Amino acid sequence: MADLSKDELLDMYYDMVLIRRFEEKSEELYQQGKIGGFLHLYIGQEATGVGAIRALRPEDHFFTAYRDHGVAIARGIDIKGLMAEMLGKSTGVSKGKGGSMHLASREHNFWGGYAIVGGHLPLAAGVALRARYNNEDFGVLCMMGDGATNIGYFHESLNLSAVWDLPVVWLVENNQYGMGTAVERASGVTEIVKKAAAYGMKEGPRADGMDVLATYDAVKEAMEYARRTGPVLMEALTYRFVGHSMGDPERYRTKDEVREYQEGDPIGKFGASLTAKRKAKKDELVALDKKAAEEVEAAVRFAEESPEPTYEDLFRDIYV
Amino acid sequence: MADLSKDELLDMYYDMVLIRRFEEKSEELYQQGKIGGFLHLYIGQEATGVGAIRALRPEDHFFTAYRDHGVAIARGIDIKGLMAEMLGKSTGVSKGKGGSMHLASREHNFWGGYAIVGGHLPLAAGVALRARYNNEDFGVLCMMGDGATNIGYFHESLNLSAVWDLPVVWLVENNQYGMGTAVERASGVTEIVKKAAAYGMKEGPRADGMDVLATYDAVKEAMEYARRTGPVLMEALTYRFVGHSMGDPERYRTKDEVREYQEGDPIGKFGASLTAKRKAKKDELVALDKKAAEEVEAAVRFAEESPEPTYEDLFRDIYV
Amino acid sequence: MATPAITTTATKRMTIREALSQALREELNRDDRVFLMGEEIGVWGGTYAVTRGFFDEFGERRVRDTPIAEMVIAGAAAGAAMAGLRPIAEIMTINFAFLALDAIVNHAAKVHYMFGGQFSCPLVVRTTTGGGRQLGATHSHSPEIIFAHFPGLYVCCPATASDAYGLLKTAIRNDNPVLFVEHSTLYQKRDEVPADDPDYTLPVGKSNILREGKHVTLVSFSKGVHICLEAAEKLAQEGIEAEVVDLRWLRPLDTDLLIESFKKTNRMVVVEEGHALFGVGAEVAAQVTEKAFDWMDAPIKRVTTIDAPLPYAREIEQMALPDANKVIAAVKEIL
Amino acid sequence: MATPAITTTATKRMTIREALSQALREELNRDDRVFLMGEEIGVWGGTYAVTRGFFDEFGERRVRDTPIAEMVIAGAAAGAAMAGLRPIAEIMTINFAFLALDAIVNHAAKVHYMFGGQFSCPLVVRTTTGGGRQLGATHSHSPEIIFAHFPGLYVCCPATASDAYGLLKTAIRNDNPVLFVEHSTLYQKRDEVPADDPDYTLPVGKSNILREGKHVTLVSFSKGVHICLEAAEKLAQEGIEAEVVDLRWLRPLDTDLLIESFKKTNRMVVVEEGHALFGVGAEVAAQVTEKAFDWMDAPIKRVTTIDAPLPYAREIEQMALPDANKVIAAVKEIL
Ligand SMILES: Cc1ncc(C[n+]2csc(CCOP(=O)(O)OP(=O)(O)O)c2C)c(N)n1
Ligand SMILES: Cc1ncc(C[n+]2csc(CCOP(=O)(O)OP(=O)(O)O)c2C)c(N)n1
Ligand SMILES: [Mg+2]
Ligand SMILES: [Mg+2]
Repeated sequence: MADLSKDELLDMYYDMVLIRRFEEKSEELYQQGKIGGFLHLYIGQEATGVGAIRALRPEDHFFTAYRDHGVAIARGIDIKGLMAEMLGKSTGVSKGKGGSMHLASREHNFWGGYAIVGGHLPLAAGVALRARYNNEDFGVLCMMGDGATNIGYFHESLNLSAVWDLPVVWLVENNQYGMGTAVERASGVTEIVKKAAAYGMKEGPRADGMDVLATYDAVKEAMEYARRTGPVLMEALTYRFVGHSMGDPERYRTKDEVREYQEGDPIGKFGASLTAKRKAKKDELVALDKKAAEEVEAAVRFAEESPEPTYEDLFRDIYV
Repeated sequence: MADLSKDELLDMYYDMVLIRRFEEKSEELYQQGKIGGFLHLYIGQEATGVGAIRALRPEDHFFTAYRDHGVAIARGIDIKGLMAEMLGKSTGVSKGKGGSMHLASREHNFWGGYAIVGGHLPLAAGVALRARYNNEDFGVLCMMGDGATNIGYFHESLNLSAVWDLPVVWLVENNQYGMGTAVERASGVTEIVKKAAAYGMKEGPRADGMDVLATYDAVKEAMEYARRTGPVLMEALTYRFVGHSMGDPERYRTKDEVREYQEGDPIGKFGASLTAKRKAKKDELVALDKKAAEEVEAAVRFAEESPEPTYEDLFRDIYV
Repeated sequence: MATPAITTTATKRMTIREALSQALREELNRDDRVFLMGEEIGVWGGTYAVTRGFFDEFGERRVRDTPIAEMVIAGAAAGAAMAGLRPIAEIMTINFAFLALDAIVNHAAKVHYMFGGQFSCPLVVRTTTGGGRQLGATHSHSPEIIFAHFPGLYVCCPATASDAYGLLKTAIRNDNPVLFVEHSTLYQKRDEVPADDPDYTLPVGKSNILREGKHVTLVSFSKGVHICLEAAEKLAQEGIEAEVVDLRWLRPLDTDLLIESFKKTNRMVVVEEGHALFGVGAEVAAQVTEKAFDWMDAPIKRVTTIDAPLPYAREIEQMALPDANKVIAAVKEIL
Repeated sequence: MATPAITTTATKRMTIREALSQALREELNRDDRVFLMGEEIGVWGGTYAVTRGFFDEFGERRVRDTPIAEMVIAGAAAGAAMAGLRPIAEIMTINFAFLALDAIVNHAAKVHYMFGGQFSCPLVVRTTTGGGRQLGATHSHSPEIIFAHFPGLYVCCPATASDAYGLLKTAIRNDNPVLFVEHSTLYQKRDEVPADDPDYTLPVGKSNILREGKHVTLVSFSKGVHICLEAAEKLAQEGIEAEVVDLRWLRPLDTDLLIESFKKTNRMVVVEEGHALFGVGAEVAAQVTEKAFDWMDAPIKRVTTIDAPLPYAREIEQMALPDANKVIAAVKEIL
């Protein structure tokens, strides 16, 4: 099982469960009107986020889009600050100004959550440029959805990264739909890694994004290549079990299709393989499950009890 | 020699010579201050424009960038109206409002001359959409420079054309530089046709853009494919013998490099092959040369004698 | 009242969403050249459900889902318009139209002029604007002025269902490019829409008086109009009669009615959801000072979104936006 | 006079181009985090020759030619700035910055706020503006206001060589994103530039009085300042003394000096090369009416580019632009 210790494996399992509980709770809080705006859940995609993030070193940098709770948790950001952010509290990681789509934590080299499709790709290239400029040994993992690969930002950013040999892994979380548009209805090529050819860029693998260890291995290798040599375009093939965001009528896919994927639930699968390979006992996993639920409850309490930002905060941090 | 009659071949030769004379004259008029703005000459690239345009049917449509005089001439637009446009006269094809970068002629399905790099690509896709929408049998030839293939517009337009099977030939006039930036300094891939892979699009040939008949054949085949099936990305490998625009310091290439290409002058080469293959006698070609010079002189006279647009014209044609 | 009297025609009470759907449906049925393209307008049914059911009704030839690619959505629609079709491109929100600024302003709005009138571009770009939905800094802009600044384009911002209906038809039938800006929090607003005239249109660039009054003129467009109407209602209870002018269009910007009104009231508050700097209030104030200087009894006041990005947190976001109380306060400052 | 008195330091007469080059060179030498990226700034030497020789002098690490890709030029520079470098991105002309609007306004200008102050973005985007060079409708915009509308960004528009020098240094050393807008027809303008203080900077958001006068206040920025100075010169011959205020920055927009001036002159003309609608003149007029209403003897006049795209033909293009005669005519209308 990759190069991971038992503790690390259990950590990863825990992260996946924690994400799942966090997301379920978020949905509930959204329905109660406590979370506002758009809410994009990570349910179903946990293996991708946890596997990918785990492949990073602390000094590596990370960017993603608005579907950012899962990866923020995987990066080890305290879920208290995350939940507070979702509730728009001043104790939130972004002081309540960013919300669900704009989670970030500077100390974790976690540059956020960005809600303009493709808008974070140039930023990621820019951070990666620092590594080359200062001859520093870090890489940047930049995640995006399949839908984001059709926008101009994608083209310009990948090309620049190729021309300048920037240490970026461009990881496409291919969950098969951009909102309600299936990949083949939006992209001339459905194997998204083929787009690497347009940049003379290394074509990375199409990892099984429902398998946390497969994703881990693939991203780790890609990051090593990126740090040393230059950019890689890779995919993680995954699926979201829930709507694009709250209130998605889901006319674009059948219940059967969703059910089929749910049967390959990445958490269940990983848990089963951990017990099968004797890396964990069943009750260890059950205990982790319980712990995750408790941690989420505590985070919600923290968030609910936290103060809201004030009128004065509106005018803070506009300029340095 | 392709499927062309002697008359057609001589026509093409004439067009190439006419372009050369037109451009030389334009340079002169620019230095006299009679032409203003930016002036991008087509000298060296004549074979590409003439070969490509000749491959179109009258009902096909055409778009290009600001380096547009040569193709406008090849499309059969009267050079009087073109020269008048360059001089900013109200008899110009665009009534003096467009200038050298914005030549167009609706009756020739020649949609212009566009000066924002890549900006015309979506427009070309839109015109091509009409063919599919109305089930009409025409194609669109959209030319652009090598430098334009790195901008977001390129990506979004090519992808949409692929997803919608639009009848467009995307023809990259690869003259090896975008202003002073060599292809390999600006693009992750130097064989630009490789970018087709990102769209699952037909990868067309890299035609010899210094050979008018090779270009003609290649574009003709591509257009047939496009009309019938869908978009093609192809290149014409060419070279501009002069600066990017007036006042180019040309620090980015050596005089030797330019000289070497000039030795393969497309007009001289085509003329020689016409005589060698007994399609034309030397003095026929000399006569055409003389005729072209006279036509250009007449156009300049027409332009110089034409009235300028007036203050009132400033407010015309802002809205329909 | 400057509105064409719609009392002579039968009307039906409907929401702005319904009015827009109906206008689109009728125009699609009327003219085969009309088609829709944009993100999630087809299978999904439109993110604001304006085109719900259209995909089944009109098919994928007329209702075209696109990739996430705003530059080519606007640009290809412009090209199709130049070629004689009548595209209605949807940019999901005006925030994403930043990416289409060049296609809209430098291409759609310029081709007619730049080529000496040879081409026209009968394009409609529909989009939604507005803050107040906890979407954060990048998703809450009301930047209509950055489009309306440029000649060659029309910018229309309806505030009511009947206007949405008539103005959308106007936009579709007009031969110029029109940016048609709907407000994302108004779709459920209801009023009486002409029900028996599928050719009902409204003139380009004509503002409208929605409420008469003699003490102060309130000027706005889009959602701001409803804020003004609410403020006027409350002011009336204190005996202050506010006239409410709906600009309807930011380009052409019709200041005739509001100046006429100002000459009567001598006082004005302009309300907008954009930021103040270089906003609609600024332009209106400048025109009024220039054209009705002698009628000015007090400076013209502006009520706008504060000069800060919009935050996520609910309460403070609301504080950042214009509302009726702020309008009332501004009125009282100049009365 | 509000300018820091530069008479105490040694000065050298140089062009705006030279002043900008010198500021860039000094900042590159001072701070290794500073670097340049953009189209044709390296091997070519800069399309306006501001960076001529830099590629040889500083090498390709510090002077980075880019593909033609404005979205990523601005966006990657913003990312590098967030990561602690001090990039100066060049967008060849502000027309092409339409393509970078989202990167600049939605990203560079918002990251600090949106993430609660965790990141900063010390980015300078240099670009050129202005018409009058027969480049046609798409290449002749002066659309500074569409950037300056948005909080989170600074917009600086120098008019003189000494300002270009000091303000560019200010912009580079400031920790916020700055759009630094040079005028493409002013590069050869000369004046006295501080020559012995490599730390010479000017304050953010402070306007400047360039000529004193008591009859009318002329307000402008960038090239308009020179139009105003020319007009003032001619007016002086007729005994009309015009005060000339250079805004220098459109955001923050400093109206203190001009309002002070207005309280003295009671008359004002605002001059800009952009279109009038939602322009700088509108904003200035609105602020003056609001803050100095009691000092208004006449409406504030605006001299702008006409409300049409700019054409290619030389003569009519010139007619479309503001000039000293138009300013003089406007002054006479309100005197
Ligand atoms: C530029 C832009 N256009 C449109 C949107 C609206 N939008 C938000 S998410 C989304 C779909 C993105 O799909 P994908 O990239 O596959 O990511 P996923 O949601 O599947 O994770 C769209 C169209 C946006 N936020 N930004
Ligand atoms: C969006 C945009 N960015 C930059 C420019 C400035 N510019 C004009 S031509 C040019 C080079 C284009 O090179 P290429 O596409 O290879 O065409 P070529 O001139 O070689 O025919 C550049 C950078 C522009 N016009 N538009
Ligand atoms: Mg997706
Ligand atoms: Mg080229």
